[in-house]
Amino acid sequence: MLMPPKEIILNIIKELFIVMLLLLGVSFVVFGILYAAPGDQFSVLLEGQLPTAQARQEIREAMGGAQGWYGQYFSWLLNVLSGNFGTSVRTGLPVAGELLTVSLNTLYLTLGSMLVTLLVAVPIALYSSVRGHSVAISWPLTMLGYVISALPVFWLGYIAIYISIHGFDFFPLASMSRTPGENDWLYTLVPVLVLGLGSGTISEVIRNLREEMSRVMAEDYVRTARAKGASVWRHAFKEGLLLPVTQIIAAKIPFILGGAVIVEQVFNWPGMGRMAWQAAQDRDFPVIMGIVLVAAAFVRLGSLIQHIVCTAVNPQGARD
Amino acid sequence: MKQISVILVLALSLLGASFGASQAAESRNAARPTGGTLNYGEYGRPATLDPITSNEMISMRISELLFNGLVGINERQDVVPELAQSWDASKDGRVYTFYLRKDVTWHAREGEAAVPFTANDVVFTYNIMMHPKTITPLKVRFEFIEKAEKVDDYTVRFTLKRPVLNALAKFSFKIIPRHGPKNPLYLTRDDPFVQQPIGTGPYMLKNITADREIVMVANEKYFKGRPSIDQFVTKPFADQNILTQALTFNAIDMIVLVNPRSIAEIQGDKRFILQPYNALSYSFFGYNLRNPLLEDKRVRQAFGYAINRQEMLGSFFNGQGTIISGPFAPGSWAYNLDVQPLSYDPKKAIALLNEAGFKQGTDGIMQKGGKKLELTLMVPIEKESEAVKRVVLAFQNYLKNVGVAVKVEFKEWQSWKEDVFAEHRFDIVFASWVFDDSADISSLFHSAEIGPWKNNFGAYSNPEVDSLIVQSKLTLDHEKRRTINRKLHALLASEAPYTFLWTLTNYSAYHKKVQHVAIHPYKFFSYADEWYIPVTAQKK
Amino acid sequence: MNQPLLKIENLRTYFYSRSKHSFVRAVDGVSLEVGQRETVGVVGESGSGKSITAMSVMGLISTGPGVIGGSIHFASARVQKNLLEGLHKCVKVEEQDGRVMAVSKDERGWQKTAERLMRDLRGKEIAMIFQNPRASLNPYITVGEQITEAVRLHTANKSVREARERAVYWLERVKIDSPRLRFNSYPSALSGGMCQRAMIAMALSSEPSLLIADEPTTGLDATIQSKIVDLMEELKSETGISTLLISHDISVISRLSDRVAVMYGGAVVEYGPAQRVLDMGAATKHPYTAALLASVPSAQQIRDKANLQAIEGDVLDTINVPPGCRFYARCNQVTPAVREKCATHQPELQEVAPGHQMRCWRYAVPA
Amino acid sequence: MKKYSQTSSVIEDFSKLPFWQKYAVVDLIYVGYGLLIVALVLLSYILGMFNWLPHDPQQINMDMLMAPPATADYLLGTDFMGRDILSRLIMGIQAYFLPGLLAISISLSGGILLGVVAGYRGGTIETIITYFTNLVDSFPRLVLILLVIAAFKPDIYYIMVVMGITGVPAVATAIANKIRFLAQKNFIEAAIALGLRTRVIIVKHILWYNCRALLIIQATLGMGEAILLETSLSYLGFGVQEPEPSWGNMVQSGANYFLQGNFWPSTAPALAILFTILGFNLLGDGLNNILEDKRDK
Repeated sequence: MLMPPKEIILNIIKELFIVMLLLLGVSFVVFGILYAAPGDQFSVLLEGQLPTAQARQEIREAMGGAQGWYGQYFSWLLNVLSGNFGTSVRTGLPVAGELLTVSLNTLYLTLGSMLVTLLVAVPIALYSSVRGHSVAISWPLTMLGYVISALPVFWLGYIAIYISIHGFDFFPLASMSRTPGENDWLYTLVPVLVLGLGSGTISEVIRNLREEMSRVMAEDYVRTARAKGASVWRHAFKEGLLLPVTQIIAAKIPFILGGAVIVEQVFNWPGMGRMAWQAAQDRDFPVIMGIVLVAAAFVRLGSLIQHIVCTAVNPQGARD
Repeated sequence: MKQISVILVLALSLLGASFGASQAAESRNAARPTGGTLNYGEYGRPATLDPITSNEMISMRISELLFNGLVGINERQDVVPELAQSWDASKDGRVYTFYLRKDVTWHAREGEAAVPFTANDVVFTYNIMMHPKTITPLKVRFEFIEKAEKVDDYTVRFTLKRPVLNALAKFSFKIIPRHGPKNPLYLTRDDPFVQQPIGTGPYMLKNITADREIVMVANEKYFKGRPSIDQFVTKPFADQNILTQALTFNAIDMIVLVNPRSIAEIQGDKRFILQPYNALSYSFFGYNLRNPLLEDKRVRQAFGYAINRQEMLGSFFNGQGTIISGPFAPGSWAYNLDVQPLSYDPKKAIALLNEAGFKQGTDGIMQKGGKKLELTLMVPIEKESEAVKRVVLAFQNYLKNVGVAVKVEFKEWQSWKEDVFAEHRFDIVFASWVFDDSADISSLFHSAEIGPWKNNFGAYSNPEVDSLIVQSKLTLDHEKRRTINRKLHALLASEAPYTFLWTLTNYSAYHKKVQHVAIHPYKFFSYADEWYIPVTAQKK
Repeated sequence: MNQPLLKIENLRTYFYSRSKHSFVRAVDGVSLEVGQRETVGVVGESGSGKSITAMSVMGLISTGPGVIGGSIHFASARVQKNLLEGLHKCVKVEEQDGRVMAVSKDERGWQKTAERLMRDLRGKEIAMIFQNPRASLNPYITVGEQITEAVRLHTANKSVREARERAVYWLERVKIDSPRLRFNSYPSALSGGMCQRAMIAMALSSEPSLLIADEPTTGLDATIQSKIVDLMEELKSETGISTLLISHDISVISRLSDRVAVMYGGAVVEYGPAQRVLDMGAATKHPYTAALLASVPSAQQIRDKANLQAIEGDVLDTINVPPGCRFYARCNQVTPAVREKCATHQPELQEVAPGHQMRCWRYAVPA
Repeated sequence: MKKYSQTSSVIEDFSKLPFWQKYAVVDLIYVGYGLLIVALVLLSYILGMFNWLPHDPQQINMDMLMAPPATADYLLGTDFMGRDILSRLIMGIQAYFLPGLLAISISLSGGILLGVVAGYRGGTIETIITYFTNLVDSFPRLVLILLVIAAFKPDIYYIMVVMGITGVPAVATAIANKIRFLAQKNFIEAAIALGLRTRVIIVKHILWYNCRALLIIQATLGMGEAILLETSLSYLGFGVQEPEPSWGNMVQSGANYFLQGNFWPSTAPALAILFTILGFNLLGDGLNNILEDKRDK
């Protein structure tokens, strides 16, 4: 079933290399944007001081006068590689440390919401792939999927809060550092639901999965499976479900992260999104750059995992 | 709404003090139950927690819990002993000597013994505050001090450059420990101390969570006696609507500053107390006099007549505030009640504009010498504070009616500050000042304060005003000074470098269970060590 | 008297073209018999409905409306039943002068009953092998595992090890070299011929009483084809399994089948003993069969390089089936005597010799 | 019960069939609805352009703040400044129209270029392009936009440019795949064999005949995304700024009163967004099914 681990390892290494390459590209783009920005943001960034005129002046002197963009880029890149993302202009805290905790929170949120998305989308997709589109149940479900993902996420969040307050009489404030115990997970449930439903991925997952499934269901080998009285699902699972799901999830991570920014605002979720917003307000470049890098890393990680699943499931490139 | 704070020493408060003078610490605590936690919500997240580098209200409030000054100012504006138990001033009023308490210790860092508080710390604080590399809004306010010296471990002497009225009160600035900051010379935001400060105050910083949620615990060794409430927790919120909901759902016990639109909602709720306090602040439209269109004071006056303050205050802040006429907060003794706020009188506005040589163009926009009266109004972006939006939109609307085209431009907070204070790229701003000395407006209108990152961003320069300001600074006699300030008020009102709008009544909302709450108008938490929560209400 | 293992009667399988908004009469009233230990070949051009017939027997028709009538009697040692038992309840057919105008079908009900009827037959009693073997094997599972699955599903060997052994045995049976090695390889690593062998192994591994071979050699190159045919011939003689062999390749049919049914346009036009039906020289011959045979090069023809006649005209349009003989449009043996009949009336399948039926007015014995 | 029925006993020419019989009803409904929405959007764009509105969308009415629907002559009520919601809804389209088109045209043109090159040339260029698309895909759109905002200023056009660029990979890969598919079908060789010039093959035979469905769909989806994105940014305070109306900042400012039970001011624009985006997506779906005629297979 599984391919020899050696191959997998090699594959992973190769992929890791590509990931590194892409992240390097990301860092360059980020730098470019910042470099193009009006005012001398970079000195600010490297120093982590208040962006006052004289502070900048001092820094420029400290950096030994005019230093070309490449100089700045590499000095920054080296810092980043050595785990030093600079210190927040606003709080003066080292960004790296903050990012760690905060990005974990965002990770929980994202993973949770993915789970929700799948739990909703997969059954609908499978059902309508088997029963066809016009069936009385699958059609409205699909519609519902569309409708929800066509609503503004934060407004959906407000609705969710309003309902949980006036309907269930509890306040879904996701403040992770609440005194432990007292069903914390319940509080985190609502934001996760909102992101999972609202991030606009559901309808796409449904659409994509439905097509894949019905395509695979028409495959000859599935027919063979039926002909020999074996379970169709068992045979269709890998190509019809596992692969597309991992694929689409990996592809959707950026969108979900985007949605997380909003949901974190609404539900006071101490994640990267909130931090990014604050940073944008304060032009706190070290922070926001760090966040972009970490977010990109998440995305690449997702596709890495997808790639691994793909190779593990699909040995010797049986299909491509 | 975000506030630029001009913090000038001598806090002056009117409301808020809802109880008598504080008795001696010991007897007091006997009466009150200890224990319980008070979670209070703030809109936004505190940056630094030390009293020196911090420059926004959230941090200020927190440092009020963590630190003490040499002296404090009680609700009756008397200077009261804090870290200094007594003091004396020289005849010429240029030398002040403080005799410090001997029973004060700094919060102990874990693993370390509590270090006693001594004169060294005071001198250290002054020096680090004044160091050129230290970035702090305080610096400008202590230029009058010449030097600070340690006499002995428990005696400090301050020498002033010149005698100053009410100088004593200015020594309420917070003292930080010498063993606090890593860098003994100057304090920047890179110093770990600004995030992990230790002080002498009633509460000690326990920890800061990922979300900058700040947990403070009672200081057992507080020299006024252990505070009643065990824990203060600052919960930062990113969404004001949610903040209000959080209160009504007991996720928090107190909101420091209630959003105007939520007041009605909380008023209706029996569980909460809505307490007004006057934060010696006012809102205004400030003009950039570098723009030739705005040079003529008649134009600026016209704007004053063109807008209907009453209506705005009524429909946007459901009347919670007072309309003002001049540069002093109405709470202040310097405020000149004889000067009437400008009335709403569009005709007069148009008349004034015509006087100033502007004629209505075909497009209805006033113009002079082919130059249209078109101005940009710079406003900092704030997610939900549509109170700001409302005011500026209304302003735009009013001015349209008198033929002035105003372009509203929203900018995120930092770049707004840069545009207004550093680059001076604006015609009009909508903002508000917060004072703790409503009598000192020197930094706002004195021509010496023109320049990048200085407070006279509108470049208002008027020798008469300058001299009045200087006089008022130098005069020691309270009555004389009062009359000077009244003049100043009248003059600036007619000169209209700003269009003065109103001071809003701030509201704090808190759960009934919190008792004996007194709120200091500007510092807010000054009396927090005396608040308490009955044992019955202490669960969770 | 041994009753036939499989007895298809008047089977009708229609499809529906949404865009053309009308029925495709893929199988239109087919009747066939497969006796015990007998191989029946079904031959015809592509689109003649032979594969659909096979699929209908297997109950593999998934697009609507699918099978709408007829009966399929299956009688093996273990099972005797009509594979379409009770299904007529799920279908309502509205006809208008012999032409189906509307079909309303309770898909769910049909599916349910069909699945129930087929549950203990698919793979166990009736096994099937398909054309294009590569695509018919699951690319994500090793060949061995796929065979093992069949074994465990349908035979007494339940334990994995036994089943694996059995699978290897079958791989040997179908002459795959170094079977133990192949056992663990994925279909993508096997040649088309090997895949087909594996398919056959998989089909036989459950020891069914009927094997349906749907174009088993199509898509393989000539040498492989003959090898596969050899294999099937051999297995047939060894196991004596009864087979329904579908192919458009007359040579394959002639080598393997005892009886042959010639299909055209969804109907059987000639049905009888192989040697009679496929005998070029036979006196009574259906024009279509004749044409088919003529289109295949015989050894003789190859020697004297005679040129072959392809059948003129196009395959019957199964949507607008003409009222008369289905082959009329292309028939080159229409005599003035019968022309009028051919054009207007559908000939019946009639016995022209014992066990030899034909659907042609020329040989119609006046009733 | 599922019913299949044949209209007449013999159909000679299927192309004579009326179109509503050729395709599935669902798709036709989808497309119909989608087109209706598109028409409405265009209409309101024109209305807004010439200011043919029930009220001046900027006109503040202090004695009529947050009026419920159908008070006085405010059909949809008023917002927090007493401005007519209906007029602002119609006007709101202006905020999206050109920026949205900008975003779409960027992602389409970029996507087409890269896609064609990748699919048609293949080889190293293709791998390079793949890396590029992966690179772009690595950025979470909203976060990237926050960075851009911080670096420059919250301007809808900046935002839309970013959106356009981040939209390129989707289009590119779709087109590249299409071309590969065609190549498999030896379609391209055939065209070359016919002696057609490359330009003709690409533009006419590949893009026009085979990719138009795909492109139309991408365009409609793009418009929808533009609207949602602006809405999210408005919530963060970085969207289209007052006094200019946009559906986003309308929902945002209205939502300030949502939790106090005053739903209407935010619900009205939210519904507008919902129906519009739904329209775009369904249009995409329907067209996809019809032009590729999926359902028949």
